[in-house]
Amino acid sequence: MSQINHFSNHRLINWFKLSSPSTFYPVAGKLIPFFWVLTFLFGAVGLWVSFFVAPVDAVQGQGYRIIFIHVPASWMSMFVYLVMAAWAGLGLVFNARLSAMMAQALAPIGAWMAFLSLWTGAFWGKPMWGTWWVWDARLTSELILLFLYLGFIALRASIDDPRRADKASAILALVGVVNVPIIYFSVKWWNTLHQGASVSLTKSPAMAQTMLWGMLLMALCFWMYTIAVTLMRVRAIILEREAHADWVRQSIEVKS
Amino acid sequence: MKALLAIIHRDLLLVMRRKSEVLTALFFFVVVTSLFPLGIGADAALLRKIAPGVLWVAALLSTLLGLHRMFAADYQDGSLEQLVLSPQPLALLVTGKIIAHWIVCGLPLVLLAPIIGIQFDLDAGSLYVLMGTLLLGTPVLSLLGSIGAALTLGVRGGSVLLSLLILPLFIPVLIFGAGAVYAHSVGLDTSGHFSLLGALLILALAFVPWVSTAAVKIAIE
Amino acid sequence: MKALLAIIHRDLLLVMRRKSEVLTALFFFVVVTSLFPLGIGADAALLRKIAPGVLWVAALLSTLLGLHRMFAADYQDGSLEQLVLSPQPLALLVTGKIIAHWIVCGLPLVLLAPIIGIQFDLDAGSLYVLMGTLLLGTPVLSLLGSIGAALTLGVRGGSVLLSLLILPLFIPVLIFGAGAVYAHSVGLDTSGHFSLLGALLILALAFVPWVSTAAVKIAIE
Amino acid sequence: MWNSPSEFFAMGGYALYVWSSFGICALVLILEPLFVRARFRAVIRRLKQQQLAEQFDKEISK
Amino acid sequence: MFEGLNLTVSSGECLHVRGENGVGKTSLLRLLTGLSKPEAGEILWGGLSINKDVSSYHRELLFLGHRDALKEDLTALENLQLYAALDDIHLPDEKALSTLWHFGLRGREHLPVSCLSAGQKRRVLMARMLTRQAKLWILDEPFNALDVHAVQALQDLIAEHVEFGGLVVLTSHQEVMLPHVRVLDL
Amino acid sequence: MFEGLNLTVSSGECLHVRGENGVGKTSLLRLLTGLSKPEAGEILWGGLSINKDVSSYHRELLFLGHRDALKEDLTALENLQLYAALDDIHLPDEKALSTLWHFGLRGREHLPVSCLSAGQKRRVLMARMLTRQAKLWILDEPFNALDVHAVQALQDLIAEHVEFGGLVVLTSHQEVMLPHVRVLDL
Ligand code: HEM
Ligand SMILES: Nc1ncnc2c1ncn2[C@@H]1O[C@H](COP(=O)(O)OP(=O)(O)OP(=O)(O)O)[C@@H](O)[C@H]1O
Ligand SMILES: Nc1ncnc2c1ncn2[C@@H]1O[C@H](COP(=O)(O)OP(=O)(O)OP(=O)(O)O)[C@@H](O)[C@H]1O
Ligand SMILES: [Mg+2]
Ligand SMILES: [Mg+2]
Repeated sequence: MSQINHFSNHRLINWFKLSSPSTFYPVAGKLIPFFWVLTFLFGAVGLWVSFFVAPVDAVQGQGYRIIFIHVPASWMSMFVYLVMAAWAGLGLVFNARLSAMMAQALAPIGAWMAFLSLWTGAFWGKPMWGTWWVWDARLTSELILLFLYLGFIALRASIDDPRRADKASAILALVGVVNVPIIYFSVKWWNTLHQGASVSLTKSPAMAQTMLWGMLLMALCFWMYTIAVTLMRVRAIILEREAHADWVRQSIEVKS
Repeated sequence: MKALLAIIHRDLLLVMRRKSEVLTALFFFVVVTSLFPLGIGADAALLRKIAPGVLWVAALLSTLLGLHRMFAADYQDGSLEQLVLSPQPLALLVTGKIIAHWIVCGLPLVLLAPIIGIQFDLDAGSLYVLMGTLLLGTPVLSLLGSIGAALTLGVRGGSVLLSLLILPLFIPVLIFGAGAVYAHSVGLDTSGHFSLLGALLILALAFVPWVSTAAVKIAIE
Repeated sequence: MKALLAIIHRDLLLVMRRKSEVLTALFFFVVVTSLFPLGIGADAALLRKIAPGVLWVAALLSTLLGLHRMFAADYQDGSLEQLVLSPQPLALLVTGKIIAHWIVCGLPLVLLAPIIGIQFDLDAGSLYVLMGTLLLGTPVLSLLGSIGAALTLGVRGGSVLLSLLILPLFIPVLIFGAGAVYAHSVGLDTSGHFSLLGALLILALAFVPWVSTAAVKIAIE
Repeated sequence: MWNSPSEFFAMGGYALYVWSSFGICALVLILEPLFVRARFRAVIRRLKQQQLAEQFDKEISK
Repeated sequence: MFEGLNLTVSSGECLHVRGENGVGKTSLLRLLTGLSKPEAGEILWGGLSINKDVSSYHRELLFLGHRDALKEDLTALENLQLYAALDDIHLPDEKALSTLWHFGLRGREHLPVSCLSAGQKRRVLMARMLTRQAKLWILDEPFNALDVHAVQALQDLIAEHVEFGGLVVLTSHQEVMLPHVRVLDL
Repeated sequence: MFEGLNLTVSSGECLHVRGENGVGKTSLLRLLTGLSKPEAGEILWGGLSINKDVSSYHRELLFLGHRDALKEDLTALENLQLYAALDDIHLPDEKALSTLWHFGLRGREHLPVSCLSAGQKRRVLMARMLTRQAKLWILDEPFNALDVHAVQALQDLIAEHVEFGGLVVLTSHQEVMLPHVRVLDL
């Protein structure tokens, strides 16, 4: 089967230059260091701001500093899902293998981000709310997001034929995307009756400018990190799936 | 249209041939709901409080249970290929299979729910609301479930994977369904819940058959 | 003995080949337990009260879910016939399959239960009791389940019928298991529950493999 | 803002929560690229082995 | 998988695809039915790509694969009738019964298919071939599990179909004794 | 089903059971293996009823049915090795590999069986026949789905087994070209 892949592959190069794995592979390789540098830059400044510039919170004391990783992780977990679904959809519509590979590469990092959001949230909740977990809409929706990621990964893993796995998981990702806003807005209708104890920073008088900056910088750091790791993973996936293609055999890494 | 009826007839005939199958989804519903009083204890006030949630979760699980069979048997013996190759549009046949599934797994739940509800000491009003939400909600479950059933075709361990994929999608239905019963029991208005469930049903009816059809085609290829 | 290890190895290898399968029973457990708060609402005191029941029912259901596959796949592709025809005593092979099932579906539940318990706001002592009861109880579930799995072999819609047959048998385990956690939380002694669970386990270990073996032979014939 | 390193590490009494959050976060974020790199190298190694095997095959057939 | 494969089958012809195990016969037949899509290249029917007007292509197509595609819980007769309903063909009871009898299933038409032997199941499929009224037959190892009489009956069926202007594409490891056979060796 | 059937097969013989579809060949073979029990009558092996000492009868028995009995998720090699472990046979890696190669599966020994074609799966079974070291082979339509070469290889295998004092009982709708064949027409 994979032999066919590489025959048609050569024909496609002229049409979509960058959408062919063989051209994208070296480009990605060159981009990776660039994003790592950005990650460390934003990370260093962000951490410095979070720990040494941002003042103590009036209500929560030093404990609030978890925000500097909690919020970026939460944002990225949702954003990555949308991007993943978009790539998967593109792959499905245009039958483009690279798009499907991008979706495949994004899923694990998205799942990790969701996990981190849950973990840091839980370790924030314990001192602030006195409990690790409440069944509040936002927490629940994040948990469901994690399940959606895991479902996507599990479905991919259980289908042997990669092309079929691409298509099937793309359908799942797209259906899941419909679910995200539904769950997210369910805050409105559900849980209005019995809200768990919740402390909200945004409600406290003024969110210090420096805090906001720290959060934004850390969010940028997470963003760049996600891109870097995704590019690394997509390269590995390309090699795995195009193992029989000529360009892989001739590429420098494999040769030397 | 004739083809739609033909496929529904075929699926129902198959279910009837195994008489036990008609009743098992139902029995599962009954058994699961009766497990809770056993596990939790017989405190009437507590039971009444958790009744909507338990009934709806049980409905979810018993729908889930029969879901895998929706396409799997046909896939394994090669009939699904023949359905794909039939001159009828596949989406129509898929819709037929979904309807048959609902008649076997969803409709009986709606009819049985009040009896279980009485065991949990729900009042008449709550029972009506419960039946209403189930009537609107269970078709959505069958519809959404068909996507999962089609996606996990031919995947070993598919029935377990299926529940993983599909339960998160069932959650909105659960929230609005159980929410409506709860809202009624504390004297709030339930029309919001109902219209949301209705909207979900209409949306699912409009889109899901196409999605499932695409998934079936992918599985066959 | 070598044959016992060989069959366990084989079944675990099969599960590992589908990496997702190792985790799905587990995920199902997590998802089902999370459905309840969604259906019932987020009242912490209420959740704490129903936690033992919900966790145990979820354990029952997730054991149930993978149960059908214990013999069904081997039956369908003809491997089970070959196992019956192997020079090893069949009871040994059946025991091996039950052990493999517990390692995949039971053991992870024991390990995961505390994390779910925390979400239901259980205290440390209750969590220990919960793990202990699951450790004794889940092997009984796998053992009893194997009877059902063997009896429903080759019956279409078997997995649904299976749950019907086997859930009633699971009830004693549920009652003692959830009962122990509840007893602990109200400060009562739990040793009685534990010794009962232990007795159930020993009885099941002594008799079930023979019963399942007989059922498998009947199914093959 | 911090008067001593020990005060910094105490995090105003929230040390457990803050540091386990940041700790796990760092752990995940560091391990993840390492895993990916390991996977990448494993692919490269396999490809190289395949190429060697093919070369041997060719030499033998000559 | 297949490169440079270019062939035309015309009305009144039978194409016998041969080749060793695993050479791709089944894959080729599935491509022809449209069940799987070619990576490159096209399959034409009456000058049109088969993906253009799927429904009318399917109306003229009958495919029998490795598996029987019969519902084991239903009787031979019910299986035949349900397929007719789905294929949009009018099939009165007497005609269905007489076709089953024709293939030696007299007395077994009301047995569930699960109680039939391997060869008897294939005979039910032969009955379907006769009632289906399709122009193009695609048959994957149709002679498997059939005894000598049944093989003869099936060959006659195919010969007649070809005689009346039908097309047949089949795979088989056995010799096929038919007029108008073209052999394709993969 | 069978009445007055009384036959003895002795060492170095091959029994070819023939008959029309549905006459009861498969049922007879399953009786012989002990998978189903006869309504009346007995099946003896070495003078003893096969139900007396099941384990040692099974040690000498190899049965291949209609279905492949291979785990689709495992590779051909793993399938072979796991069967060896269950059959209590020492099978070193090299021997397993060389047997698979012998049957034309070189390069496919590490593919999951689900990726093999119908005939390639049967070839894995042939490899098992060679490694199993059983005295009595009971084979239900073993030539199904095999191409000409493979049929020849299998016939050679059977001939050799019979030559060395083994017993073979098989069904097939095709002619079997073997010395020492006795035909049983049901
Ligand atoms: C496991 C527990 C938790 C989870 C899953 C979680 C999840 C999330 C998610 C998904 C977001 C992004 C959504 C948005 O920006 O609107 C978020 C933001 C946030 N979370 Fe959490 N959270 C958890 C616990 C907590 C706790 C305990 C606190 C504070 C006491 C907290 C405070 C915040 C704040 C302040 C934001 C930023 C909101 C904004 O300004 O946009 N979270 N969390
Ligand atoms: N799902 C799959 N994934 C990868 N390779 C496959 C898959 N199915 C089949 N193959 C390979 O494709 C090739 C062709 O298979 P196909 O089933 O078409 O063979 P065939 O000619 O029908 O053989 P047979 O006579 O044995 O039925 C085989 O070499 C097989 O190993
Ligand atoms: N489970 C069953 N219940 C009742 N009758 C059955 C059952 N299985 C098979 N039969 C009947 O028993 C008879 C013998 O079947 P068997 O499978 O042994 O035939 P066979 O000789 O192997 O035929 P083939 O050449 O078609 O494989 C058939 O007439 C069949 O209809
Ligand atoms: Mg084939
Ligand atoms: Mg037979």
